[in-house]
Amino acid sequence: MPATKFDEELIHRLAKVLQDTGLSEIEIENEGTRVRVARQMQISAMAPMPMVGGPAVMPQPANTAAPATAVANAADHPGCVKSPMVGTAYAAAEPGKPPFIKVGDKVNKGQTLLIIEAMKVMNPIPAPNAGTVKEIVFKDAAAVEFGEPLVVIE
Amino acid sequence: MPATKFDEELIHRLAKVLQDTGLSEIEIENEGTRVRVARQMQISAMAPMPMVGGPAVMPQPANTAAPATAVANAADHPGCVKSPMVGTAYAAAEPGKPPFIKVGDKVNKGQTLLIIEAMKVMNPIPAPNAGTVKEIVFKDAAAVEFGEPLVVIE
Amino acid sequence: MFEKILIANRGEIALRIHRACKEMGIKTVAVHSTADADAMHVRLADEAVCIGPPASKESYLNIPALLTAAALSGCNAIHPGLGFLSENAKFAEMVVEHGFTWIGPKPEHIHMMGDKIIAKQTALSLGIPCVPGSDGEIRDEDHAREVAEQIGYPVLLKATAGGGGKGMKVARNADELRQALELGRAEAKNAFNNASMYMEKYLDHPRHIEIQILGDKQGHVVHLGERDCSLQRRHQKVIEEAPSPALNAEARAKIGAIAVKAMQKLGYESLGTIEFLYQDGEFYFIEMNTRVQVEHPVTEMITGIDLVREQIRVADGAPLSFTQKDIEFTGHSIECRINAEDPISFAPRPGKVTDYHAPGGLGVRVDSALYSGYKVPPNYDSMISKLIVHGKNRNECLLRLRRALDEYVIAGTLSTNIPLHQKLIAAQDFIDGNYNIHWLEKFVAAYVEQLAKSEAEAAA
Amino acid sequence: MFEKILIANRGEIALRIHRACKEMGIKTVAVHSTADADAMHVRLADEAVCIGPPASKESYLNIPALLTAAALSGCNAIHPGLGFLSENAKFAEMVVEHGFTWIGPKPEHIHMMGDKIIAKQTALSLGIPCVPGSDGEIRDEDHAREVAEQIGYPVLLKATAGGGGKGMKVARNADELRQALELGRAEAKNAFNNASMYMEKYLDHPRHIEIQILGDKQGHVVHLGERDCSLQRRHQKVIEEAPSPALNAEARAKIGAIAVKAMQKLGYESLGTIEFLYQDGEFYFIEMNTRVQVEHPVTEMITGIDLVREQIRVADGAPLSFTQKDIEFTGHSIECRINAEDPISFAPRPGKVTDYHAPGGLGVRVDSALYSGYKVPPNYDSMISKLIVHGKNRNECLLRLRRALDEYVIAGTLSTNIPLHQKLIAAQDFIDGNYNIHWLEKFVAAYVEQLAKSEAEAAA
Repeated sequence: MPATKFDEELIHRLAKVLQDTGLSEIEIENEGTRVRVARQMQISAMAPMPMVGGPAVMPQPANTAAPATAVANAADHPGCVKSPMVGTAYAAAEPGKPPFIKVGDKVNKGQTLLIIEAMKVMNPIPAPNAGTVKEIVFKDAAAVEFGEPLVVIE
Repeated sequence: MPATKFDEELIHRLAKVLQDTGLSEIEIENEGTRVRVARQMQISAMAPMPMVGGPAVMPQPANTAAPATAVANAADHPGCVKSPMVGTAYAAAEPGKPPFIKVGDKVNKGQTLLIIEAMKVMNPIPAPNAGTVKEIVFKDAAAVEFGEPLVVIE
Repeated sequence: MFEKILIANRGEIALRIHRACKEMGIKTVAVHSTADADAMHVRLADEAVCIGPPASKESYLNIPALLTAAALSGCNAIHPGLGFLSENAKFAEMVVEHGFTWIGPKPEHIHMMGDKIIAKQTALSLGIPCVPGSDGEIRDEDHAREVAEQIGYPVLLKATAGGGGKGMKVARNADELRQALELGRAEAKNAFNNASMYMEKYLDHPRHIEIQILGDKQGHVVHLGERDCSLQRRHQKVIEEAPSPALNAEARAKIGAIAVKAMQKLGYESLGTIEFLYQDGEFYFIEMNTRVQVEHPVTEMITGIDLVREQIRVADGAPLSFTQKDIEFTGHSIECRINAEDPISFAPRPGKVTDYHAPGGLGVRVDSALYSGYKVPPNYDSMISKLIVHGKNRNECLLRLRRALDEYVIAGTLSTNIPLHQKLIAAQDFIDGNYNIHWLEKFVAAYVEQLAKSEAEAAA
Repeated sequence: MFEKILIANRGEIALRIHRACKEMGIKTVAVHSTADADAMHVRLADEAVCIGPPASKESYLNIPALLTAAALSGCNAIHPGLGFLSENAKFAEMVVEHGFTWIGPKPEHIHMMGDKIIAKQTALSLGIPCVPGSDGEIRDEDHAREVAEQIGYPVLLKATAGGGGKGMKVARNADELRQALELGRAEAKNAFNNASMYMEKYLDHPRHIEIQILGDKQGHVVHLGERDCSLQRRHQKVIEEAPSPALNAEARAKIGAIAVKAMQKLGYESLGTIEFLYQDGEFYFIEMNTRVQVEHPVTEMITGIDLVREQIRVADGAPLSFTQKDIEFTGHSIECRINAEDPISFAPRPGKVTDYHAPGGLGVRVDSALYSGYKVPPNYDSMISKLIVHGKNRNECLLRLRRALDEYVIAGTLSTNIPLHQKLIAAQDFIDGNYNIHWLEKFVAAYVEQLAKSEAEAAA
């Protein structure tokens, strides 16, 4: 049996990609050579129970404004402004008007970041502190849940 | 049967890569050779379920010959002789006769340690190895389960 | 039929409603507080919306949040469940104003039955039997004597401004009447600065028996028999059963017919429960609940009718799919409310469920949102599960219930009242069906004393 | 009544028997192999005895160990469950010889029904309809033609010494007969060195319908209607339902009466099931099972009768507590067998259950020994749970079943056939009740092909 060669560097790189991308498995086949790497996803104790099995089982937040991972990162940020209510987020005072903020803007404490409409009432959402807009997580005219990350200010 | 060759070095290396990268599986196929290594992840926190709650919930072995802790210790001993059957253990050939063994006795391989009666058949239980009787766990004329520790020989 | 329903509730009842919806092909939207993000109703629903922080006032009682969630998720109807906003007539009105269907009775009926005085007047006008008493204030001792003789002893004197038992006095005969009136007046004067009293017939050993009603928007009303909910502790039901060990078919048919006639006259068009005290063969109206009840499963078990399904159907305008004569009562059913509470103090004891094993097998139903790994939040009601058992007869039902309770494992950092239920269903009076609304308080007092004693001994 | 019963089985059926015992106030002794020390039936039983190593032959099939365990634990009776020793007449005899009560029929009846030829002869002599065929060997082509015309085409030629489909040939008409006989003989000669053939009527689209029987030691016998078990894969039942979508009340009463009369004549005195093929309105006896069946719960759900309880009662000599006319069939019930198996290869896939959530609510029954943290051992049958659902009618039952399957979570290192069940119950033929014993094989073939294709696509 000839010594099986394998590209250790490749696997390390794949592993990093796996880590970075959050994938659980990569398989590469090239001219008779196939490499597959996999990573077991966190099953750790009893975090959100992996409800595999039924189709209707995965909880689906009705209104997700942005990709889950980005939102999760934003939510952990100490400067994250979260939605105080269920409603529809608006970036500008009126359609066609310029948005209240854009990334990189300096904002003062109390300055309106966006508006959330609930029950036909427009609720201005103020900046809790002065700072710089690092990230805008919400999408204009999309629904937001209570506690959903909206804007990150540093 | 021809000896199956394999690249031990390769597997060691793959295992190390697996360990280092935190992967759970690596599979390599090259010119008709396929190697796949996997590592079971610890799922933790799933020890034997403590069935507290109902009264009838704790499994109660019908016939426990000795206190559970002593039995558990004996069972872990490499020289422990376990019951090969369900039955009634007898220390002597007949009531009133001296017991086959007592603690401290030297026994030869094959020497009868006790008798287990099952279905009116007397089954002599032989010493699997020569040694000294360190502990007698069974009680005379008491029931024993399959796999229950009987005698410890050192 | 509705395409999507928002379930404005949590816990086992939210799951119960979800199940009915799924069996009807209706999509569900769960709403939840941040404390309930991992709850089973949230996991199983087709969609879920976080509506507020743990405090009920800002989440499950937050009307704007609920209506906004319903609008954003495109729901056709809102099911209020029980508790929370289920008997809030204003919420019901707003639901309708915002273009959703309210899965419940007309708001005017919720309002009517939510006011004790209007409810009793309505009941009387509909021919529902009420506790007889004075038509208002007792003027003096002579008047008291006159009314007492008319309604029969024992009688209960109550402060018009009263509450919490203050100013309440029982007179068992004419001799006791004067003193009762004087003492009552004095207490009432002290407590409420108002000495005015009224009189009712006193029931010293009543059972709590309630009649399940179901009406549609076409004017059809049926009753689904009674539930006996006499086993209460501090006005909280602990065990319910159907049928009642105290009623026969004739008595059932009679009170059922009265209830049906009254509800038809009222134009009641949803699920509802008329609660009575029952003593010496007579029924006395207490109140009416205009929503699904915690104990509705015992009725489902003996009739085979899915009450939540029917409630949704009639809310959508469908006529009842059966008539009174189609309803048959088969066997016997008992429900145990499993609470996360301290066995001695009865204080809530929420926590994490590390090991969970629900009983199964023939005739056993578990309505619970628990699972292994679930953390019961401390913010809400302590009821975490309902164990409902059905048997061919009451005896089989009791034996099955004992078996199921013995099998039920809810282990972790919480504690439950399963041991109390085990004791309770082994009590001879319970086995004999020989109990009234006072029985459980006495039983629990003795049980707690015994438990405290053995704990003290164990500690000594 | 018995004080203590030894349950000579494992898994969900051991738990099922345990539950019946507990509801009768009978103590239980669980026996188990070392692989099953953590099993639910062991945890719940009053006593447990380890009888051997994992291999069934040395534990659950180990007669001396079982009898010794029964003697040492002081049992009065032995319940064999199903599979393992449940249809071993010699074991039944030994149980009785050792002074225990055997919870099952007379050993002679087990023996009789365990032999295919004797069973068929007995069935014929008892007036049970059988597949018509030659009274023994087919002598030559003329004889074959004569018999075929008598019983009607299509006919099936079978090797007398046969098994496993070898030497089996179908002739759909007279033209095909000669070749079928010749090919069959050649195959039989090759396979068994015996060319002798016999003939039976060939059923090309039969359903598998079985009649549940219950007899006592006083000579009373009743039937509890039928179960339709046509959905089979490699002769393993996958889904069972009662009543059969193919039978009406008249056909049920007719075959039921035949079965009852036959069993009375036989003096059969326990639970039993007579299995038939059913085609074009006619029943044809296959075999009789002299024990409780995996699918007994669907009968329990529509009759409200606890079959295991009754089985224990009659074994103790109690007469049946009901007559034929007391048995009413209410609603519809379906059972799904949940197996730990690979979705494509159907190979067993046991493993550890890390997350477990059993469906609950109205009309849902789970018979399973699973719990969160349980490790399904690789040593035994792959069936790990039975999901049984009841509804007022077949449609409600189907909707409830869909809901319950969607709710069922069995996650971990094992895999289950829940996805197959979900697909299966959504198939139009199943919804219409339009299936026979060949239907599932075709459905599964298409399902597996689809699944393999989508996996390949996902991997590409």
